[in-house]
Amino acid sequence: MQPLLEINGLTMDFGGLRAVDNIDFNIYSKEIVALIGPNGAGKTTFFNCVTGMYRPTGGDIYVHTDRDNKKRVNGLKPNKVTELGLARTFQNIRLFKGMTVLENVMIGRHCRTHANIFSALMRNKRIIREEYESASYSYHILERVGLDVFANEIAENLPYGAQRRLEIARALATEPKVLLLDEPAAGLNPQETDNLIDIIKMLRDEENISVLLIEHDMGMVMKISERITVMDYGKKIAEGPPGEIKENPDVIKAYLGEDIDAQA
Amino acid sequence: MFSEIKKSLLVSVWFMFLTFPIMVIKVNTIENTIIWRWENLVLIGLGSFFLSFLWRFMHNKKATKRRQDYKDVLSKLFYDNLIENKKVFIPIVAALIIFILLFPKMFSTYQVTIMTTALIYVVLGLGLNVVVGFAGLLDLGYVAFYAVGAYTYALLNFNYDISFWIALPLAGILGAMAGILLGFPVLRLRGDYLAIVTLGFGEIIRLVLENWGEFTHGPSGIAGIDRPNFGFDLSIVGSINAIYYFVFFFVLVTIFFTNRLQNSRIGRAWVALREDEIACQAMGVDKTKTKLSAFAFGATWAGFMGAVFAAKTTFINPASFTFLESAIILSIVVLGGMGSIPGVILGALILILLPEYLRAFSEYRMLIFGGAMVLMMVFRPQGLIKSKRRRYNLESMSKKKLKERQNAASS
Amino acid sequence: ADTIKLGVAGAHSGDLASYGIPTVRAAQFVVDEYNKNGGIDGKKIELLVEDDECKPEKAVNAATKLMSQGVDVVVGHICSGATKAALSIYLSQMIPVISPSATNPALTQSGDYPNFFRTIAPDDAQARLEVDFAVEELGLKNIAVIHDKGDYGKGLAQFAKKFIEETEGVNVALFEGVTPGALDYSAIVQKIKNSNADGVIFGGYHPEASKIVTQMRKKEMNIPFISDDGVKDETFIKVAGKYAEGVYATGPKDVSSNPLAKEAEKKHMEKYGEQSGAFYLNGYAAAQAILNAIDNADSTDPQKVMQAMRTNYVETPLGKIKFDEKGDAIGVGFSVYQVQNGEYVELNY
Amino acid sequence: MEYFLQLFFAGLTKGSIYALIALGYTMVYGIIQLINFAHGEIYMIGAFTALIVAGVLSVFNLPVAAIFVIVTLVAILYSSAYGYTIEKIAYKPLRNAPRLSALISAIGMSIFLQNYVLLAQTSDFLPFPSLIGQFEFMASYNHILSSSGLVIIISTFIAMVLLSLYIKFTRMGKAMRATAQDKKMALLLGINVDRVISTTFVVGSALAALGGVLIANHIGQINFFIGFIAGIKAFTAAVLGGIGSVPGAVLGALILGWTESFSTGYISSDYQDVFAFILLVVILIFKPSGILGKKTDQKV
Amino acid sequence: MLRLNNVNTFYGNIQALHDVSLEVKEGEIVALLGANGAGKTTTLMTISGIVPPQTGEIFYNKTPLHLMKPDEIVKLGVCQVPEGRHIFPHLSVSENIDLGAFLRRDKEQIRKDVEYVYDLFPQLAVRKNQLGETLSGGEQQMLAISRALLSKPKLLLLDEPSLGLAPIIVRQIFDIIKQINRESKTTILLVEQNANLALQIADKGYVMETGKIRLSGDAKDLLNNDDIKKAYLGGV
Ligand SMILES: Nc1ncnc2c1ncn2[C@@H]1O[C@H](COP(=O)(O)OP(=O)(O)OP(=O)(O)O)[C@@H](O)[C@H]1O
Ligand SMILES: Nc1ncnc2c1ncn2[C@@H]1O[C@H](COP(=O)(O)OP(=O)(O)OP(=O)(O)O)[C@@H](O)[C@H]1O
Ligand SMILES: [Mg+2]
Ligand SMILES: [Mg+2]
Repeated sequence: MQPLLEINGLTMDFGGLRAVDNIDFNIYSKEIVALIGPNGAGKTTFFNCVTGMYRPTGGDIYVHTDRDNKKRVNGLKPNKVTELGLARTFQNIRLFKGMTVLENVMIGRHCRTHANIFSALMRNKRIIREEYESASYSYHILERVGLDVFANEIAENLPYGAQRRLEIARALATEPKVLLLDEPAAGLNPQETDNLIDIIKMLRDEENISVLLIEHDMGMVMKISERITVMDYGKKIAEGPPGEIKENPDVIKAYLGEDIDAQA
Repeated sequence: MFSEIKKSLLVSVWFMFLTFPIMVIKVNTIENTIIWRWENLVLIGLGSFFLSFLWRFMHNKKATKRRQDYKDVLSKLFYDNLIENKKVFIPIVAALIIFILLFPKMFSTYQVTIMTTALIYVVLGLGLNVVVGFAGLLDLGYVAFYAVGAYTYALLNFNYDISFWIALPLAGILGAMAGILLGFPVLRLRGDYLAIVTLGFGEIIRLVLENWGEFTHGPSGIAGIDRPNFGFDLSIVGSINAIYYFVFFFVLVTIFFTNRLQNSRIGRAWVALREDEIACQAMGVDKTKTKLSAFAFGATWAGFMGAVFAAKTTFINPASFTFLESAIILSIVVLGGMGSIPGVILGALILILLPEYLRAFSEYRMLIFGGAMVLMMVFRPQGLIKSKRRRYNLESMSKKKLKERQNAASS
Repeated sequence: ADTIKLGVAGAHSGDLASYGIPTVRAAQFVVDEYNKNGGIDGKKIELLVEDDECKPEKAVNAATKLMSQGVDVVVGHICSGATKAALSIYLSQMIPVISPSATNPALTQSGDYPNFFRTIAPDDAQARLEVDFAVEELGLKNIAVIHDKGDYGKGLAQFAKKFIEETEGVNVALFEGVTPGALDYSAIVQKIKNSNADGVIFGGYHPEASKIVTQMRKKEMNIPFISDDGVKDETFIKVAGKYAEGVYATGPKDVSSNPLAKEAEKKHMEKYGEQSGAFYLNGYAAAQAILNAIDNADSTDPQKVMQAMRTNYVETPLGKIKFDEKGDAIGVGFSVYQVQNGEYVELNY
Repeated sequence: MEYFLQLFFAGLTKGSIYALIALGYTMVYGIIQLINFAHGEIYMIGAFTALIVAGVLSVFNLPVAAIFVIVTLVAILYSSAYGYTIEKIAYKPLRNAPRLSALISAIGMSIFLQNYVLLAQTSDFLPFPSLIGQFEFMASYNHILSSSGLVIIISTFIAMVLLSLYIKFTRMGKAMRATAQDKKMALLLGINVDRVISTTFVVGSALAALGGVLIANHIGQINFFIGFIAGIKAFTAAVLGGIGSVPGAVLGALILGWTESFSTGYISSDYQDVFAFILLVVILIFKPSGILGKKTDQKV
Repeated sequence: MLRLNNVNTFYGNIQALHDVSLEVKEGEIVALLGANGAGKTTTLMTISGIVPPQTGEIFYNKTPLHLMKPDEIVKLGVCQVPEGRHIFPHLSVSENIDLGAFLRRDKEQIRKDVEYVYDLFPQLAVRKNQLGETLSGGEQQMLAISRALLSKPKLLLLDEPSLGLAPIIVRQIFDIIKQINRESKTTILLVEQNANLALQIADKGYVMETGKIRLSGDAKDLLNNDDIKKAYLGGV
């Protein structure tokens, strides 16, 4: 089967520091994959390379646009990558704080709409329709993630957990094929985390979106992911289903510690 | 009470010390004479003593205002009503428009002239507001585009006798092109680095105008620029009034356009870019295009107004396009309330009319103006009117509610 | 109206304030004098002062304001640019305008502004004098022409350059502008030196001139330095001190022996405790000339006043003057001065 | 070659002047991210105070060196006092406000101070007495570098070194760096942030005053408007070098001085500032945070 | 040792704390739990004087903290490791640590204390000269705690020390918290999302909800409280 996202030998150096070291990675349709590893292992950097935030120093990243076509996305600008169907959230929440919740999501629609300055000034029928569709599409996404009640609130006034979900909603508005979530459960309490798990599963089942997530909450990772990739010092040290990873001595040594169940 | 007096006394002593050399002593280093103006010391002492009470009173008021939230909510409601309640808002705007239309009939030509100047700055303020207020790009060289517009008309008129109406769109286009020209190199820059480069750009334009004598007539400027021809012969007063109406019309157009853009795909992208550049790109917004469009759109208005300015004064030289001018336009935006269209309008009216009405204070005029700028910022740091985001009507968009309605209808 | 309204407009704030304020003071003295003596034909004179910061758009505002207040005549504006802009307004009612300091030749020579007069010579006349003096009297062959990029200075320098180029056997060694207000001019001074110029003609005002001269002299460059009316100012000598010695400057004929000038200076010293500043006497003369014209015309009717300006001589601190058809003052002769022992001394040239 | 040297030292002198003002700019910017447009006016007030004090002292027949020392100290005292007061009035109330508000407040303050001095003193240029004589050992180099120029260059260098040491090693210096990077955390560590910011203004203003005295002495004249252009140039220099960095401010100022002097000398002084600003743009395109500036790349 | 009486705190017009009262006794570890936005961080900021309370009183021993400025409060020995670590990005690790001792003058003792924290976190000793911003999240957290320890707090306020850390480090950090509490007799007020772990090491716990204290009690009791289990410990 064709992967949606195909990564070969991805490498990223910062000066002397090799933050991502020769990583191979594929993600397929309707998959939920977790990326875990100690702090500073290079997980976020991996995301940044894939989404065009950084220009990788080595390796190839391909996005499969349809059955036979794949496009190399190394060094493409982030907005181009997003147009190709990869959308992400950020480890430290980066919302458009002064805008309303709905507007935040509508920014996600930017790359799927077309109005330019002139047509916006003229505001003809087509533009009015586009505006309306973009607003209602965004609103439906808010309904899906349960934020519709906040639609007209200013984003920074939202509770923290809602802000996390808003980041996801915003990414969804770009109609991604693969959603990359960087520590979506950080700072959430267990109830909120469960809620988040339901949303992610719903996205996969109903919207056919594949999800790649970085997370330190092992409870969540084990519950949700079909496959786990473990990084340490920029390298991939293990890959496999949750049950296997939990027992992997390397992973236990580098990351999990001895009795993981006590925490989860 | 006693401690208040003590505080004020301290302030008073401090200011007497502070202003002592400059206010009291005047020396003549050639003739070696010294004049002591002790009366000034007394003035400063008394002045600062009493003003310090006022200062603290105002600060306390500012602080308590923050505290008494319920009161704030009330005033907020009132303000919201004003803007959002069409019943109140429309009559106010209508009254305002009638007032503005009748303005030349009611006041002297001088009032009309300065009002025209103020309205020109309203447009400039709204244009810069797009760059600074919406897109968050700190532009300290906005006056450059204004100069480009002004010289476009002046030179075309001077050299080829081209009429205002043909030159006006050209001025706008050239302004936009200058905006793009500036935009390209500075796209990578952030915050205050952008500020200094735009400042430099403004200076470069002015210096070129000053030094390239063969083309721009250098510092002596271009005189005898034609006033716009409105299709019928006008006296000077008539022509001043006509320009006034034209500029007012332009203000309306600008408000209409910026307001439209503010809540469009591009306008949202501008604001998002201001809020978080990185997230914005990750959401699929093309940073380069969006920034350039903000620069170009903002610059267009400056270009238009430049041409109007040249037509209005009939004479231009580089002295009108100094950094201070950019600073004033920026102040209009910030003082009015960044991103807020009514705020910017108010800011322009205050900052441009204030020095004119302060003429009564003659030499103290600019002193008061500078002081007023500081005080306005200190006591209204968010600007006069805070910008508001658009609220959407959600009812019509909700699928859930639609379904409920359908269910209700079918059952 | 029951008063005669005299407008005074010019830069009274901002960086050029020092050129505008002395004229306000001068006009005040003249008006006080008239009013003390009962005004003109029983009418008191009212002074209306408007600041234009030397900016064209502010000048238009100031002019419109003066017109709205029913001004009869105007002394001003200070800078040529601002004056041109303001004239477009005054022209509509032919308000007579007399500037103490706007030297742009076109103001009178273009014929566009029939209501304009001035008590200062236009740039080309001064430039002519400077160049003739430099070539004939000093025998210079290779002259550096420097200016301050300003309206006045650059205009003058351009005329000087043109006149030098028209003269056989004399070259322009260097033609450059300096940025006014810059902290330090040593680079341009070195460049003058490097150009092997045997003399400098500077167009501009005294602050830059004194900085340049000081640095030239400190670098032991003792070639002649010739400048203009903007430099022929007491402040120049005060500021440049010993380095001012030997500097030439053109300016209106020496009037220091003129009792009216003495009197005007004395008044200033008494009231402000310091010597007067730039264009003080020109302002004084301008105010006198225009009020005298009203007096002679027995009317504030512009045409009559302008006619009176052109026909009647008036005694001013600058001497006995009237105005030619174009509006330039007749009788404001020009001389070359040299700083000798801390004073400007008129040369017999 | 001699011409080159002359231009080199002309640029060095000018650059050093810019540097003295730029240091204060960069310090204030570093700590509260404010482009303090009133900083040029502090420099102007320093020069004016010096002039006034020198005028008063001239009555007493003191040796020139003594006058110079007293004048400098009083100018520093007063400029610092102004810097301190301005911060309290115009910037402190705006500490939690949008950054542009403080910028506008600074512009207003700058206009206010200019007109304050204009009204209280005079609009005219005033001659500044020569307080530094010609050094004898400099006599034979005078055509290349004047004595007052030498004093400026040396003072700038000393000021830069002392300031760097102060920031690096003293308690207050450490507190300044901490405050600059994270005000909230500085508070939580027991640093009195208000006092640190005040101190920064005082030190920056003192440097500006020193610049004011030296420059006025070098050029020999002052008026109320000298702060404006000096301020803009110093700001440019500070940004060029990487705003917030002490050696950066000096380096930026020197580069600016040299650009101006060499472009005047070898091309034309008409476009000297145009070259300076073009250089600025070019450098910032390749080094978006200035020559010695900290990378501002945010970690995503 | 620390007592809050009916504290009300506002951000502008938004009231973040409603009549919050709590008590921390000397030598205790007290856990402060609650959902996002419940006001835990605000409570700590109010104690530290960064966001002073509008009404209500805060006493540290007998000293009224609500009347004091942040730097004075730190001088009394009340230190906070704020949410988000707040490492000085352009200072080296050792400079960051030194700043913890900003108010202290006892050079000798400071040196010993620095050694102590390097013992506690050997990773930091290795990275002494590295800039703060280049550390990984976990290292930054260790640095933040070290810095607070250097100010010799009598009362340490910790805000979500486990946020975003790898499981193995979370445990390490909790061990260290216990250790400092026991060895240097530092009283600790601990804000945590990870309620389970927090209550395991705490003596007492408070649970906040929308700016109010909703529950309080012995840590053991809370651990077994069904409501708490459901809301904060993730299922039953
Ligand atoms: N822009 C950058 N410049 C220099 N070094 C960087 C940069 N971004 C990341 N690094 C370094 O690369 C390494 C990997 O960082 P990264 O943020 O990818 O870690 P992570 O796996 O996401 O860790 P965590 O779980 O703590 O978020 C770290 O050592 C970090 O300091
Ligand atoms: N600076 C601020 N301005 C305005 N409101 C704020 C500010 N900081 C926090 N709030 C609001 O105060 C309330 C309490 O926030 P606080 O940060 O104390 O919660 P918390 O319990 O620490 O939550 P978390 O688990 O997310 O850290 C929230 O509603 C929050 O939105
Ligand atoms: Mg990460
Ligand atoms: Mg918190």
